Amino acid sequence: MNTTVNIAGVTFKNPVMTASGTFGSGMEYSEFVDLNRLGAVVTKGVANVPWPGNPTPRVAEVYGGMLNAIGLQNPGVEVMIERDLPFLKDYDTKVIVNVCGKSTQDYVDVVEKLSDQSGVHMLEINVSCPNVKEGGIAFGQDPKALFEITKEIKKHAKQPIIMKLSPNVTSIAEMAKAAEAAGSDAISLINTITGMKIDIYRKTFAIANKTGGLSGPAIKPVAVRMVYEASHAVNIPVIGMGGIANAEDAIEFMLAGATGVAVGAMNFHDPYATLNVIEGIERYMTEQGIDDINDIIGAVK
Amino acid sequence: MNTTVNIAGVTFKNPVMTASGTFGSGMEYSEFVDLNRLGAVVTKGVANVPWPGNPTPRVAEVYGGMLNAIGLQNPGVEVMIERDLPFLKDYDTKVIVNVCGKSTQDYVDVVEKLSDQSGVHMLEINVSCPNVKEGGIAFGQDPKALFEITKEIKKHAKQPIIMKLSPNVTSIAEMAKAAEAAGSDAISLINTITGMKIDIYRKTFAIANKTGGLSGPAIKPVAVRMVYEASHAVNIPVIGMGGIANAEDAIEFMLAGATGVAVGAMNFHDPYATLNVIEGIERYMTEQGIDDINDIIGAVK
Amino acid sequence: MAKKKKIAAEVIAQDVIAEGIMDLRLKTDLAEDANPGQFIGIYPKNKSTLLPRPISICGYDKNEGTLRIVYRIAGSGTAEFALYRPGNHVDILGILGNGFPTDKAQGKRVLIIGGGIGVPPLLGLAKELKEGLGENFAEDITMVMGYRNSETFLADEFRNYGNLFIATEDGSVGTKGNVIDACRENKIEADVIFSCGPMPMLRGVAAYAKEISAKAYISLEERMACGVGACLGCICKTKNVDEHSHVNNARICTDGPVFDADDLEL
Amino acid sequence: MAKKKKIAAEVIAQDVIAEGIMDLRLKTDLAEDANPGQFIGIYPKNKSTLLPRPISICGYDKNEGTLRIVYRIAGSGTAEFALYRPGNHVDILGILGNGFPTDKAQGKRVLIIGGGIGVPPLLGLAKELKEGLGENFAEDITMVMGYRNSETFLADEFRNYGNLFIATEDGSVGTKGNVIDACRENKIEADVIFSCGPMPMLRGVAAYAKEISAKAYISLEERMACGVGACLGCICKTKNVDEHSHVNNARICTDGPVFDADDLEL
Ligand SMILES: Cc1cc2nc3c(=O)[nH]c(=O)nc-3n(C[C@H](O)[C@H](O)[C@H](O)COP(=O)(O)OP(=O)(O)OC[C@H]3O[C@@H](n4cnc5c(N)ncnc54)[C@H](O)[C@@H]3O)c2cc1C
Ligand SMILES: Cc1cc2nc3c(=O)[nH]c(=O)nc-3n(C[C@H](O)[C@H](O)[C@H](O)COP(=O)(O)OP(=O)(O)OC[C@H]3O[C@@H](n4cnc5c(N)ncnc54)[C@H](O)[C@@H]3O)c2cc1C
Ligand SMILES: Cc1cc2nc3c(=O)[nH]c(=O)nc-3n(C[C@H](O)[C@H](O)[C@H](O)COP(=O)(O)O)c2cc1C
Ligand SMILES: Cc1cc2nc3c(=O)[nH]c(=O)nc-3n(C[C@H](O)[C@H](O)[C@H](O)COP(=O)(O)O)c2cc1C
Ligand code: FES
Ligand code: FES
Repeated sequence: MNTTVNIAGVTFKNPVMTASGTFGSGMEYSEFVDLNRLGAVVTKGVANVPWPGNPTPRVAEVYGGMLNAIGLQNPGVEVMIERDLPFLKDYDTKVIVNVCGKSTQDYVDVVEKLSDQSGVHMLEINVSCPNVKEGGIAFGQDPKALFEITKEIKKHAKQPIIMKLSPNVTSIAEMAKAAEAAGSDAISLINTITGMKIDIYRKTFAIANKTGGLSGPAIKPVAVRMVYEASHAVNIPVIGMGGIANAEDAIEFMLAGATGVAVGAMNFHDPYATLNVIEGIERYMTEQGIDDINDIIGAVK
Repeated sequence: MNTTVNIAGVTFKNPVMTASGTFGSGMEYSEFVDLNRLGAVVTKGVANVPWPGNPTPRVAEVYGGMLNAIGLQNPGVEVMIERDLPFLKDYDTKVIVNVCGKSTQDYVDVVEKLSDQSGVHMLEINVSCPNVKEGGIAFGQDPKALFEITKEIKKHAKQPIIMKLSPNVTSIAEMAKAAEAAGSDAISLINTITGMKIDIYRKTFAIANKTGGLSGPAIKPVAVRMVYEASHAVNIPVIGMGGIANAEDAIEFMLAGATGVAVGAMNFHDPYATLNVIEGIERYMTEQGIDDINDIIGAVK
Repeated sequence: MAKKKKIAAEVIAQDVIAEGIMDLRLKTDLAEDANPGQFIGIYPKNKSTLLPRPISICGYDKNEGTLRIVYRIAGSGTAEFALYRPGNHVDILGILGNGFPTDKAQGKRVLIIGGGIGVPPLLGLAKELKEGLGENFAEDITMVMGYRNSETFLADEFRNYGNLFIATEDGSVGTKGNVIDACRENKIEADVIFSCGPMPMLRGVAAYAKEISAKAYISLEERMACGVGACLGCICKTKNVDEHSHVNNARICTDGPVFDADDLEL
Repeated sequence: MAKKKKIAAEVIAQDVIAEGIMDLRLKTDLAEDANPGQFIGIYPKNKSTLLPRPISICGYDKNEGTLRIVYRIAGSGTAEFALYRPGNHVDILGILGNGFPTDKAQGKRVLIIGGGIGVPPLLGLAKELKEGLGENFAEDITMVMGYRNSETFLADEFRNYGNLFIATEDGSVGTKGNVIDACRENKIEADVIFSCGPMPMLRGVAAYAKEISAKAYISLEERMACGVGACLGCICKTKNVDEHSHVNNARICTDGPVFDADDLEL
């Protein structure tokens, strides 16, 4: 049985990754999950300097999911290089570093600092975080801005890049095409959908930032649709995510066109979720007589 | 205690309505609900001629909600005038007719045919149905197209109009402003979010149309956020909907800025949902010492 | 007709009657209004699943106020139902649908054909046609039930109401093959056919009815949301323009689930 | 330190100990690793709610392998927990958090201050400081617990471990007012304060600690998603740059919930 997939020249032992921001740098969940089993660890978004993030409350539960407005708190790329990457090097898994910034220069700074890190296999560029005021999502909601920043980053990146797309757009196909046209090696989607929760007794927003990003099973149908639309619009590989809780969900994304899949908020519900997805995919392949996982990618048209 | 609200000069005994397409013409649910109790009955979308709609399966259940691609099956406006409006006339409630079409002329035809119907208090213009190929959503995803069609409909409409907005856009505020600028008397939102479900064992789409509109509690945080953004962008009243299941949900929409609220897919879960919402709002007002429901509209800023 | 309601029903008993097939009895006022071929919607308690599951009425006792349903464990909702024990309560919506037109059976040779999980609703029908209090007694009742294998659930009960033929896919009981094979093998004649089962079987039944010049009334399935005719999710194609919809679509949940096969575009 | 786990625990007993306050005992291997001030995440079975509910450990018996938690019915998750009966199973995540630094109490005059639903974790602490097997015995233990009214849950048990003062909002028991009023009224002195309760109370405690020149260790609450330090949802503001985050934020779920009050921006 072959479960390896290839994304932009990088080979993953299986398609299952962690969604950025839901798995720390891998350290926290290594108490639950043998990281060697994962296709890749995708780290929390990192900027050129430490970011303090947003005020609390930063998270709120909603029906079938959660809102978050962490605001990309991160210790900066230097700490990532000194602490997190060495930790991850001991594992036989691929490492994708998620990069955030407020200006094009911010992104370029991080990308350059990571360029000689052999422990970093790919870079995922987060231009779709709805929780920071400047930069972030602005790049991710306009095809022209996305094209420009992708092009600029691509000039400086040594590793293949994955542009991470926002679902908060009219046409995901257009955004996917812009990323591809500018040279992105792959795309990932979806980031969270902007949402809001109001506490009707306290008459306040449940999240200090007012809005937060919606994730979890609630968004899965939107994510599957967008992965389908995006993967039909471009020829670069797609990494799908949004509400994946189990192998059935992951397979749904792959049938829709995803080459890789990531587990996000459901790690919080089930810290073993990534392992369960990997084992469930193998079971499905056996039951369905599928020898090569690549045969199911985009198989439902 | 005052529960009446005023939308574009029309007075509703309470803010609670039915969401178009989830309550038929009111006849079906009148076995469960005394229609006299409702703020308004909003009817299923009606076109100038009968529409056969999409092939089946047209509905699929998903986590915390459902997908539908009915494709706006309807018996045409003549049947509505001869059968449904007389039925509704016997009730002491307001009637809002939801109008659909494939071209601007289609919409205008329906609006004109309804113009001398005294039993129709408002028209809700559905330019946001994701389930019909032509027309429909195209008008609802581009501010310029929305402006043009709103202007044209406004020329012919005798009753106040409500433009119903699609959530499948980058900026809901921009769409709300376009509707207002073109003279819409109110706006309603959200229509369904385009989604997809794949049956991984049968390797087919769960909905014959491939994509369907997502509704139910799963979409509530997105709907609340959009109602908040839209109501802060315009000065016309907003009717909010998307996953309302109970009074708490309805109040959340009102605190976010909605003057009216509509119960959609949750009628299928609880045929008494509209009544429960009405009674729950009254209880909340008593408990919180709120004399006038209008005091909570947009109260969380 | 009584008004439809959503109410809590009490579980009286539940048994496994074949692999993955459950036999559930509910105490509920709705039993009063039940007729063969009608169905109820059952709401799972699992809060991630909000739609009612349509399940046919297999039997009812109007005096005791009980409904009997027989269902296959097919997914998360039915898997949940299978865990219910006597004393548990469950929300149900009903009574839904039109039911079989038992009046068409009066004095006629009736053939009842069921396949797979389409078998259960026909038991209530057979009973009604044989013992019912109306004047709808059939002249005689022949039944053909199709199963996968030797787990021929409900077969013994059918025998109380007439002559039963069985078809099994694996040939372990009765005719090896499908219900139409069994009809042919036994040269079954009839004036009226009532049937429920998967769509390919129903197409076969409609064709067989033509062959033997019988009227066929068939019960259809489709994905449903509301169950009460409001959402237009559950339509089937009709030959003529439908009176309610004004297009060639009828709602299975309210105009059906039982239709005159001649009216349908199968 | 043992690895964190998500495992099923068995409900041994559950009682109502005040209006809306439940006392739940669980059988679980996690008891082995429990320390006062740590907490577990409890997962509701309701599938629309996916996040674990953080609940402090009120007590534990390492020999019997049991955990005790005392919680207020605050919303849908805790309302569900309140229905559990002996023999039911529930998924829990743990052991989470750092716990109280009991070593700071050695040979010291300890003051334990709790308010409302911050009271329960302090019971396990008092017990450990009085009877624990480590060498962390306090010289003496004074306790001040604040309640809304005469429903002074757990008060009798606190009395086993030292001198207990009570403050109630309605004045029905002890000092009328808050815990700081009670501390003042009774002129309580101490070297070390351990506290848990609502944020305004904790601010008062930190100020009182300054007044009496004591060190204060306080347990904080914040909305959590992961509970294990990965999501950065549950931070509090620190005076200095935090070692892990490299900004002035510490994670309550892993770096806390107990902090040296001097390190915090309250
Ligand atoms: C009128 C009617 C009568 C029926 N009578 C019976 C009966 O007597 N016994 C029996 O075992 N089954 C019957 N079915 C099928 C039964 O409704 C499904 O097996 C059941 O809904 C599956 O629910 P689930 O949650 O277990 O499966 P899931 O696959 O988890 O269900 C997901 C969604 O799909 C719907 N769904 C899944 N399968 C079907 C289906 N075959 N038909 C319609 N909706 C489906 C569910 O209602 C739910 O909304 C009937 C269906 C209809 C339309
Ligand atoms: C470290 C820690 C220890 C705690 N120990 C106890 C205890 O021993 N006894 C006790 O009664 N309560 C304790 N709480 C508070 C308890 O977590 C909440 O009352 C509980 O989560 C409410 O869940 P719910 O589903 O009933 O309420 P809902 O309001 O329905 O919960 C919705 C969401 O908000 C979260 N939430 C709601 N209230 C709080 C809160 N006060 N703090 C953190 N998250 C909250 C829930 O976890 C859930 O994710 C503790 C909180 C923390 C952070
Ligand atoms: C708490 C939290 C933090 C997140 N942080 C990041 C981040 O730093 N960078 C990023 O690109 N996406 C971030 N995301 C988005 C996820 O990677 C993912 O795209 C999204 O949550 C949808 O997947 P899910 O539904 O499986 O969670 C975050 C999501 C959550 C819930
Ligand atoms: C089965 C179904 C049919 C619908 N038909 C229409 C329609 O005809 N016209 C329209 O404007 N919206 C239609 N909608 C959208 C709803 O009116 C509503 O905007 C949406 O479902 C969100 O609300 P909810 O989550 O409460 O269902 C339909 C929704 C459903 C579920
Ligand atoms: S299920 Fe809604 S019309 Fe039949
Ligand atoms: S709850 Fe996730 S870091 Fe604390």
